[in-house]
Amino acid sequence: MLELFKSNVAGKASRALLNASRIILGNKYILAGFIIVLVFVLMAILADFIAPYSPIEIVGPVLQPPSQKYLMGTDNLGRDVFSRTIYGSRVVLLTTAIAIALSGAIGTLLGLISGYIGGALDRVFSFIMDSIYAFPSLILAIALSVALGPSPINAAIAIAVVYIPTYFRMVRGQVLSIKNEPYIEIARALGIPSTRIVTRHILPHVGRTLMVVFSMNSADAILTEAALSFIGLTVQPPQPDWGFDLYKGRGFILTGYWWMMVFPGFCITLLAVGFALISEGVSTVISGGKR
Amino acid sequence: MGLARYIAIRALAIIPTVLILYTLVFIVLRVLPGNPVLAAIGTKNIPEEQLKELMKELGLDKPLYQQYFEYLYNFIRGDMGQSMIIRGRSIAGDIADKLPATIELSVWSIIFSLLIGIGLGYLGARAHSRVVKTAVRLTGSILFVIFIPALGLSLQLIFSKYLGLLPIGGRLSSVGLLKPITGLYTIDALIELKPLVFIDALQHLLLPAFTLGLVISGPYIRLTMNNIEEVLESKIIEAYRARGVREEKIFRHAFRHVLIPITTYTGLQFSLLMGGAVLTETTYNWPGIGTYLVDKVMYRDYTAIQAVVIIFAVIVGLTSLIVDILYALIDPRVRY
Amino acid sequence: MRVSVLEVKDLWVKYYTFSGIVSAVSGVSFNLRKGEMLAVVGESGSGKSTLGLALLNMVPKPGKIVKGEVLLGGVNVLKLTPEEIRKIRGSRLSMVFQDPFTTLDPLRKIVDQFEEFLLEHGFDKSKSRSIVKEYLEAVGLPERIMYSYPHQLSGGQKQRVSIAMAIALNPEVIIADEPTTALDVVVQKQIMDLIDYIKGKYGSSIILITHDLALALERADTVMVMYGGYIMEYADKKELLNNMKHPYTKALFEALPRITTRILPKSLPGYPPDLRSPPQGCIFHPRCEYATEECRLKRPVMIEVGKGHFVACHLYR
Amino acid sequence: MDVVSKLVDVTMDFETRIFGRKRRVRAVDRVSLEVRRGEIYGLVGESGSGKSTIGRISIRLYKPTKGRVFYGKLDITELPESKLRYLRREMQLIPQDPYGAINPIQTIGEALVEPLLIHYKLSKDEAVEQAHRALEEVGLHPSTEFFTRRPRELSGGQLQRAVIARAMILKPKYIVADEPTSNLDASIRTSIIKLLLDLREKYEQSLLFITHDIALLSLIANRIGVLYLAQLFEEGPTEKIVKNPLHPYTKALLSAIPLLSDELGLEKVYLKGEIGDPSNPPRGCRLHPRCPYAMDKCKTEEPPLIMVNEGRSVKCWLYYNS
Repeated sequence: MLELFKSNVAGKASRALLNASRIILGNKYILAGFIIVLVFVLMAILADFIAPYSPIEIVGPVLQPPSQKYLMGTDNLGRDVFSRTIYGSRVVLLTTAIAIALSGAIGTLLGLISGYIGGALDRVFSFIMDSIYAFPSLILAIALSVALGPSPINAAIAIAVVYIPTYFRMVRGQVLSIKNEPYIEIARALGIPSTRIVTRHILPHVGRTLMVVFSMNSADAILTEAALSFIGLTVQPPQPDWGFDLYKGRGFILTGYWWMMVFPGFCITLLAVGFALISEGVSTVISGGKR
Repeated sequence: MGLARYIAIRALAIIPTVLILYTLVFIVLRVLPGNPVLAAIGTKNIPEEQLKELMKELGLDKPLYQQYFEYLYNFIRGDMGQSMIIRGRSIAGDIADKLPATIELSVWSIIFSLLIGIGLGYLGARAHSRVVKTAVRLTGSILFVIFIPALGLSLQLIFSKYLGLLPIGGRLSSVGLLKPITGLYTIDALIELKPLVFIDALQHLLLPAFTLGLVISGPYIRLTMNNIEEVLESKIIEAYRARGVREEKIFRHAFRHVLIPITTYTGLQFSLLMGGAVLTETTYNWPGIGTYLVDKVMYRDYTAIQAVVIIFAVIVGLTSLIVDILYALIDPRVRY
Repeated sequence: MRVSVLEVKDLWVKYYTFSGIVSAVSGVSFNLRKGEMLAVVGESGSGKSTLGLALLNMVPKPGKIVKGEVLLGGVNVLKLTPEEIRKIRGSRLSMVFQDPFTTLDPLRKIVDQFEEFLLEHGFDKSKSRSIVKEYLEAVGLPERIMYSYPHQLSGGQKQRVSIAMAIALNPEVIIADEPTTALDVVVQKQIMDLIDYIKGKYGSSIILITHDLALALERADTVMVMYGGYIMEYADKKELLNNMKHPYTKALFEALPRITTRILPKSLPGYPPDLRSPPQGCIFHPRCEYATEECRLKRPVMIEVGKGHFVACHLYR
Repeated sequence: MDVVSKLVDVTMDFETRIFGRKRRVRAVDRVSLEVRRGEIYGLVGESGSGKSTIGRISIRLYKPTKGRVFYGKLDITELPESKLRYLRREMQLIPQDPYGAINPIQTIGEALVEPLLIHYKLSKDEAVEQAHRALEEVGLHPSTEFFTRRPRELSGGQLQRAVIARAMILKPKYIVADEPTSNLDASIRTSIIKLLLDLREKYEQSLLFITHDIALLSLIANRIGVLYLAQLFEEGPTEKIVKNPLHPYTKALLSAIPLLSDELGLEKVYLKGEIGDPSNPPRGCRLHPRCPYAMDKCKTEEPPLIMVNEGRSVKCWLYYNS
């Protein structure tokens, strides 16, 4: 029995893996985006092995231009920009991942409940969510981060709160439109219980949309995280962090020490582009290649 | 008649939205654990009495509900309280100083983004080659995820540092050049008939507005492109053509249909624009409320932050009202 | 014999889609005489709507007219420059579309759309205004409708506006593509009566494209039955009613509900052909109960079985 | 007489919100009708007449605003969904658009097996076997070829057969067919109707057939009810309605059938204008602005449903005295 269960689970997992790899390899946008993101993820995991120096220690003379010894030069304190850039990926990825998981889970749950139950509850939920949604997300995230105090985990919570309405609206809208589909009416006519209708007939559709929202939202969340860093609301110095390093580099533009800002800025944008490409591909796949 | 009623109803609808956001901000900044005064001063080594006195001065010793309503009442009267850091400094005055700069930047950014977005989107829609179409579409997605400070700093590096063409930041080369009337320097310069100042103001505006406009143009590109393609394939256009209407005219009619989603989107876009403005202003030392907000964040000046956030809520509400009205004017199907 | 106003000769239209080449119209030829109403009857996928658009050289991408001539007063419409064909559209060859809900521009008042159309064909402003009034009245609409937006009108009213525009320049040919399908039964009759009235009053030649054989047999002078892009049968209405030849025409006729007999209509077994890979031989043979080996191999040609009665079927050779 | 489904004075209001403004539409207005055991009751009306809503009320997919709904002798008006579920296997809906009727994420097989597993204690294998049999029964042969396909991979006619198979799989006694053929081509329409009629005979079902096509009803229905703007205008045995329509609206409907109206040799009636806005129906008789026979009384007073003779009633002042 247990054997059977195991093989079943293993079978399902391997089939899911196969499906995922087929989707990734089948669309060149997804593939390109996936490779970009993968590079950064590996960078974060293997930072200890890749980075030649410690990111927080002074390792040489200040403001050295890129050279063989310091691939991306050194900053105004004499730290290695290359090592800091590599370690910087950890903060961004971790913070964003936590934020997206949180907002995705809460937003989806609230959206499902609100959309399926409807009535007054739905109206109240929607109104609050719409108000937050209409508000500039970055500014709200700043306010929340300030209130919670600067730290990566608080930044993650702030970003999560800001994006809950995105998931909520998408899921609720989808639930509402599917609720009116003839096949849901027929399912009711066939006496299929409403819990089953929600889980088996509505949720799978929502899942597909969620994939699009997830990939779109990831790029957004990365940029918001970077913005919070830029303002100094995530890590405390001397921890390496792309956004804050970029902010510091800003002061050295007129003196021409461009390497302090170019590399972290490039990394933030490239990572966001990676997710944007995935989102582009996913929406193409979901819409059946029409776009 | 109908339109006035419609506008009134829409305008009233802003109030609850702003209230909800005010409540949210209030909860976030006041109710969450932590003493704002301590956070603002940045030290805990302060005598108990002095702390109490400070709290009293800022009205933080009163019960929460009283703070909630008093602040709201004062806000409506135009009094946004005093700075926690610089004692006696009126926040409303500060904001009145900074707001025009942000408005000027935003307006020019929207103009840029519409020009770029609609222009490229049109090109993509009319292009026959699939490669061009794909390239335009991809440009749209990628522009939108560029990190504003990264783009801004790169442009500064190229145009200010190396080419020396444009100023690196600020709104004017010298503050004394203008006596602000509207606070929108490009307009003030025109009113005061100072063409050189106008050019100077424009030069300062160019990079920040272009940076923000370029990033925001991403969604417009795709929106314009998809909608032009869709409309041109619609039955309405087929019927125009069957009636022998000239292609140029048909295209003009089609464009009105594209304007509807663009208008709607501009409303949604505005909150993105405001977020982008904060980053753009900080990057270019543009003295608007975005820079003001970031400054206050650095000092944890809670009262000022709260005021700025609510001001943003009001701005967003007003923009959505304007968009609603525009929408009703373009689309006769909207019943008011 | 009255004079021909429109001659179509060996017309072929293909759609070059990603999933293959679809032959939508295959070798269609016919003549339309002055004052005649020709009904083109076919089910979905028969190519009847594409045919209508091809007559105006308006086949949408990825479709293309690959061969054939459309002669309007002796001039091949398909060979004209874009500007020349534009002038013909709406003035000499006009069109009434199926769905009035999607063919009038919802953002513009009726009068603006109507007048623009007249101005585009060289009328001046004041003349245009009087034409608009005249023809709205002719289709039974009150004058005030001019200042309405399409969404303020009912479906029937919108279709009347379309018809008013289609007849305003007294075109030689009016193509009406399922003009009543989107409307309710009673209104369908009103609109068909209006088209009949217009035909009588202005002497227009009309091509009525429809899926409804009963409607065609009731209203048209001549009926052309299409299936899978080919003409199956072409005859005078009375001749066809009394002397139906093609098995497909018969099947369509037997599928009509006959109140008097109280017998359930017959249905045609099988499904319409996949036009990306149409069957060899006669395109109808997989669903035809009389199909022989010959039908499977050879495509039948049109033969005249009676005066002006043509049929493409091996049974009648 | 044995009655399967009965509506008594049923009214149904829908509320819609447009820009926050409430608008009430009365989709069904005081309609009473009954479907007798073994009969086909044909409900005819234009779009916006409320015919689909009536069908859904009769199997309690909608709960009426006023009035009672019976299934057999059981009053099901107030029955909660949990109790209704046991009745659901007895009554079924066949919708207009087959393309929307099966969840696109399901295969045909899954869609058929699902209700079986919910209503009966069957093993998966038994359910699958029954599903195959049901597919064969509706002419989807060989069933193995259709079982694993998804809705979009079938043609309209095939899909409607699959939808019918699914509706029949619980062996219901009462079927509501809501324009089951209006989205299909004429040449396959009849085969679908024949299928419905054959299955009805085999399983001794009663049928409420909803359509805008009175010609079709005249061939298959035992009795016909004519709806106009949410109200029942005329009701009676098919033979009599078709040969001798009483209500001007019924006459107009019959006059509008191309070609065949001539065969009946009926008096032709033409109506002006179009069916109005259901949220704002005309006062008095709802047809009066369009009716050629309209009298002053029609403009102000709504006529009652008048019993004319055995089983025939009509809602028209013309028949008030007789």
